[in-house]
Amino acid sequence: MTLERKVSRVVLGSMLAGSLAGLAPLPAIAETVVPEAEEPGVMTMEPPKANWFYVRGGWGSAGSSIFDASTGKMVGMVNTSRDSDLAIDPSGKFYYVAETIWSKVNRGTRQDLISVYDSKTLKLVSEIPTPGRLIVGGFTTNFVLTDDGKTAYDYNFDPASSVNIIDMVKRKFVRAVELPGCAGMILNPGVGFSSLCADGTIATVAIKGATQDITRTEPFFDAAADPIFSNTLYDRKKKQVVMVSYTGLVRTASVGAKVEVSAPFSLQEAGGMKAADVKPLDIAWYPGGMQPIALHRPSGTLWVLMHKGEYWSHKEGAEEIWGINLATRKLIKRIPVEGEPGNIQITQDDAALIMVNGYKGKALIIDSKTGEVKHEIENAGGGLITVVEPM
Amino acid sequence: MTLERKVSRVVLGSMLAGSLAGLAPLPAIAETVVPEAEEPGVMTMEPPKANWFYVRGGWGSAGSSIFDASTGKMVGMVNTSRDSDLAIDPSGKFYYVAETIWSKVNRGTRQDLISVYDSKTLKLVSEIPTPGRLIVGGFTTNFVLTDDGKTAYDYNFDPASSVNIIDMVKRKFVRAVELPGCAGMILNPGVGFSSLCADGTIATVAIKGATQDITRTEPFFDAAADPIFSNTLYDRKKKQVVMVSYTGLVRTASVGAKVEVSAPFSLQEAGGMKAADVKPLDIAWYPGGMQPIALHRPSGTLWVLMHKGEYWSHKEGAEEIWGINLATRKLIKRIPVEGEPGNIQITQDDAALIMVNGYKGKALIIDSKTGEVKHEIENAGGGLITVVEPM
Amino acid sequence: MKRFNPDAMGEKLLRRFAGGTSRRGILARMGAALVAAPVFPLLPVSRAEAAKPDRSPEAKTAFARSAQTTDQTKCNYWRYCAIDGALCTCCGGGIHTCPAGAEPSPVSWVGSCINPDDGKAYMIAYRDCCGKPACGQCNCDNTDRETQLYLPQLNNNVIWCFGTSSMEYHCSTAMMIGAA
Amino acid sequence: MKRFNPDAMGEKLLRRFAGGTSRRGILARMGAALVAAPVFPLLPVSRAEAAKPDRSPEAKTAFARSAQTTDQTKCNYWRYCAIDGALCTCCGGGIHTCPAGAEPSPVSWVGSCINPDDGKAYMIAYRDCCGKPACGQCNCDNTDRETQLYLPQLNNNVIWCFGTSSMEYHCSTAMMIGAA
Repeated sequence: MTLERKVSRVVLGSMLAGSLAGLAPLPAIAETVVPEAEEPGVMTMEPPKANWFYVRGGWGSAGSSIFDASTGKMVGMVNTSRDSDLAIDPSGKFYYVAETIWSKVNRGTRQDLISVYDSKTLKLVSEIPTPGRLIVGGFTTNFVLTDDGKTAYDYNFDPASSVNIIDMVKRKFVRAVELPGCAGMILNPGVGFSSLCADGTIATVAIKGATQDITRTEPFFDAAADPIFSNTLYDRKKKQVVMVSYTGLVRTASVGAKVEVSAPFSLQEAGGMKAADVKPLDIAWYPGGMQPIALHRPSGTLWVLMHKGEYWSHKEGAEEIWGINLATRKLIKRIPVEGEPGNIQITQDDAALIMVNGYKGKALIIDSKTGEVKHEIENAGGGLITVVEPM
Repeated sequence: MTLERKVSRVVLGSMLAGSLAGLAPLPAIAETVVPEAEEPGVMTMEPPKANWFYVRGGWGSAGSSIFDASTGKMVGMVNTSRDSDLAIDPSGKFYYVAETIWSKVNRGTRQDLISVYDSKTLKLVSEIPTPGRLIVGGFTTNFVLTDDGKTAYDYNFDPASSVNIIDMVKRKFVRAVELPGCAGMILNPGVGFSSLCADGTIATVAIKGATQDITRTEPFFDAAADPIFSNTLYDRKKKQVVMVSYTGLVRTASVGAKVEVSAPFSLQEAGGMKAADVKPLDIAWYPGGMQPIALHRPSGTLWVLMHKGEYWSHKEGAEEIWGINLATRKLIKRIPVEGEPGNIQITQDDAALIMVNGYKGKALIIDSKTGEVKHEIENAGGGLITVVEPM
Repeated sequence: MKRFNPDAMGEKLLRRFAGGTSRRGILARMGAALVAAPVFPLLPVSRAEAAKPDRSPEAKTAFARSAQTTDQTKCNYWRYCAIDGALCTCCGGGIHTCPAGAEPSPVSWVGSCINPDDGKAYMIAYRDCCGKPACGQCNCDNTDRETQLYLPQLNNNVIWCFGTSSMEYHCSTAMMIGAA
Repeated sequence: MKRFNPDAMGEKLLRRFAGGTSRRGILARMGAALVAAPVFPLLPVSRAEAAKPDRSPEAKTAFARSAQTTDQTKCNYWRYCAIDGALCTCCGGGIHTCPAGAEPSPVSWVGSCINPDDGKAYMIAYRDCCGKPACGQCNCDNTDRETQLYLPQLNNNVIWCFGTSSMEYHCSTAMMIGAA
């Protein structure tokens, strides 16, 4: 059914509402001059904009609300069923939702698929069946699109690790790649993808038609003692990934056939403090949350949710937001924040507006330059925040 | 699969968890004497008990938590998908859930059915397809079982009113009865069911095999000006329904081939106050909430959620709970209550424990005799409360 | 501005209806329900008084006394006197427009609300927008002349997503239908 | 009490496994993952120190310092040092028993927690109970030695309902597996 035909039918519905009233024998009705009855309609959206935040409603929620960072107003919602993953088509035409649904909600047949929504009408336009995916939600790296938007990588764990490769042009699952001991995807243009691994390496999966080569860096972190947060950040222009560990060690890595990992620096030392470590009883500022870091790519600024505490408090909400200049490795801004947020994101435009939220669902939009809270949004959603990334 | 076989497989799973550890090369493990590894199991429930409250999790929730009124502890949960209706088999063997589910959660094929759960294992044992039902939740009168448990009436509105008759022995939909201008079901043993109607009557549907006769009382209330709350209360022993209107008029009606409605009395007058009316600006105590009344059948006491306000505040939460002796038509107890609850229920045993909850999900268990708060339960659920009814 | 003529509207409806739509089933059932259902006044006055509804300030509900006509994203906007749910105006939609991707229900519940600017009562259709998860913004529950399930057109608990491709509730609009 | 012998346990597992169950697929995949995955210590000490884990009071986490051994319905019960979710003990289940109608997952994530009574570390399997809606009672999120997705056995965000008939998450148990 086309959109136009739907609207005309809806007008008919409007008449029905009128007729309900008409049947009530109120003499007053026929005698009164009134404004012309209104007709229902449906909005269309603009394509994904740089100053939009896409906010998941938290555990069990079925939608991602879209907020305009400049006004703080909700402009729409993408259907994202429980524990699904959202990706924005680089061309701006579609939203892709990797999801898992059962034929009888809480039972029945499992169906894994990528649902394709038109970005203007937000209507479902296609469903791409896949062999499975990890049902977890809350991670940006479990469903990623290549720069040209032609390929999607969808992480699976069942409970063995693999990655499903989907052709987004043909809208067809291509094949799965096993990825033992690693999880999530870091884009690696022209090569395939890379992943953080339990042995402290980054594995690179070079896709070559129907086969692949897997290579690994030297071990550079201790996955059990000082893990790197899975929600790594990728800069598509610089072809660089930014990683932060539980103690606050910041590393960048340039991707390619060979991945080069930088020497780490300490968030705390960047602020003139003693580096934090893994020992109990040592109180320090630590990064924490589910989505504890955000990257303003145009300025190369890393924003980190920080809290005071002991080690192994890596899910704790923030008391401050720290801004780190990645080039100079210096702390350039500390913004106190209310509500113990666990997720942070930043718009990739010059406005550089930060959004943070916490499990209670309240979101704050903060000017990263001044630290000023521009908008407070109740019930915005307590989950992962997504923005349009510059290509 | 039998339960026993499932358990044995689960033990195997336990071994796997052990083996995970075993594969990690920690010398300490093999050298240490440790308690015998535990094995997983699954509880079974007692049959439905008189001192259990079944509490819906509120809008969008998928479960009804069962709380023991004497301890305030949760003892289990019945799967009740969004806006489903729960009924307890009078024989105590089953829970019945009238529900509507889509094949793809937020889209796909609609399926209306009654799901049958064993009351001891809480496992799904059967599904009975039905032609449809009203998707609303929050009403006790939309899905009811006859005293013998052999017949269920399931209210439908699509948007015309009808009632689906289901044979619960054969677990089969029998037929639908049209019910224009009326909604919900009041049990009417040996006859069929009765319903409140928009013309201010009670209609009685006398089921006679494949046909039915519909008769109506004289109009006795104004459905638009002073509506009776749809959540009426039925006393199976007395074959009597108790009804309360927005202004606080209490009526009882004895069911049968001919339904006899009592003269009303005013809740406020029962407490020695002026009766409330429908005029704005008059401040009075009014009943309010989604499930604003509860009936302790053994003692013939009606409990009502009351708040101070103006008329048309019938969804407002309570400041007090009023106990009314239905025989003497006197207010016998006023219990102040916190949290503006909108739902009330009472156990049908001598303990006569009240539960109230509000949309925030906190529940209170209150001794109706002393007014004492016995238990406060966070996240109990914000929806309808069900109890086992005496037969 | 045009004169609101319920009879003409009924005729128009019938003409369109005869033209045939997939909603025929819904409309037919709704029509049957209405024909069979007893008539009822839309304001809380007894039938004898229905011809002269009292619109004096003393007859105004608490909602009507505090209603405003300027901000459609607040619960106390005058048209919302019997709305229950999220305001579509806060969800990316408008006062009579669904947010993108949602589908307006062809049927609705109604309220009669007093516009404080002219002191007159208007009939408002609360049309649900369906097929998306709950919006969650600006949740309101106003209950002027809101009744129970046996008067479903005046009940705001029902999810009015009949005849839409999905019955999932997203938000509610408040369409001006005419004078009440 | 018996000696915990992981090798013997592996053999037992294999014997049962050879007997054939419908969970074969899950177990085979999990086994593959484990064989391929690098080994890792269960306490946050470098590999060189793994043979002598430091269990002095100074090495205790904030959780371990305040843990108790008497009330299994509280987040600070000692076994819950890395649990994330609703405690089954508050949902009608037990410390290693699912509430009625739920199904224990055959696989789980693990933690190593210190029992304050003997000061020793034990391995705890956090086995999710699946196939019912979220319990909602006693939600806890403790994170001692909890890691990220690439070490899934030590990550508590994953819904560990693999191999169950429904993957809906209800609550979590904390089973004693052995000394760590």
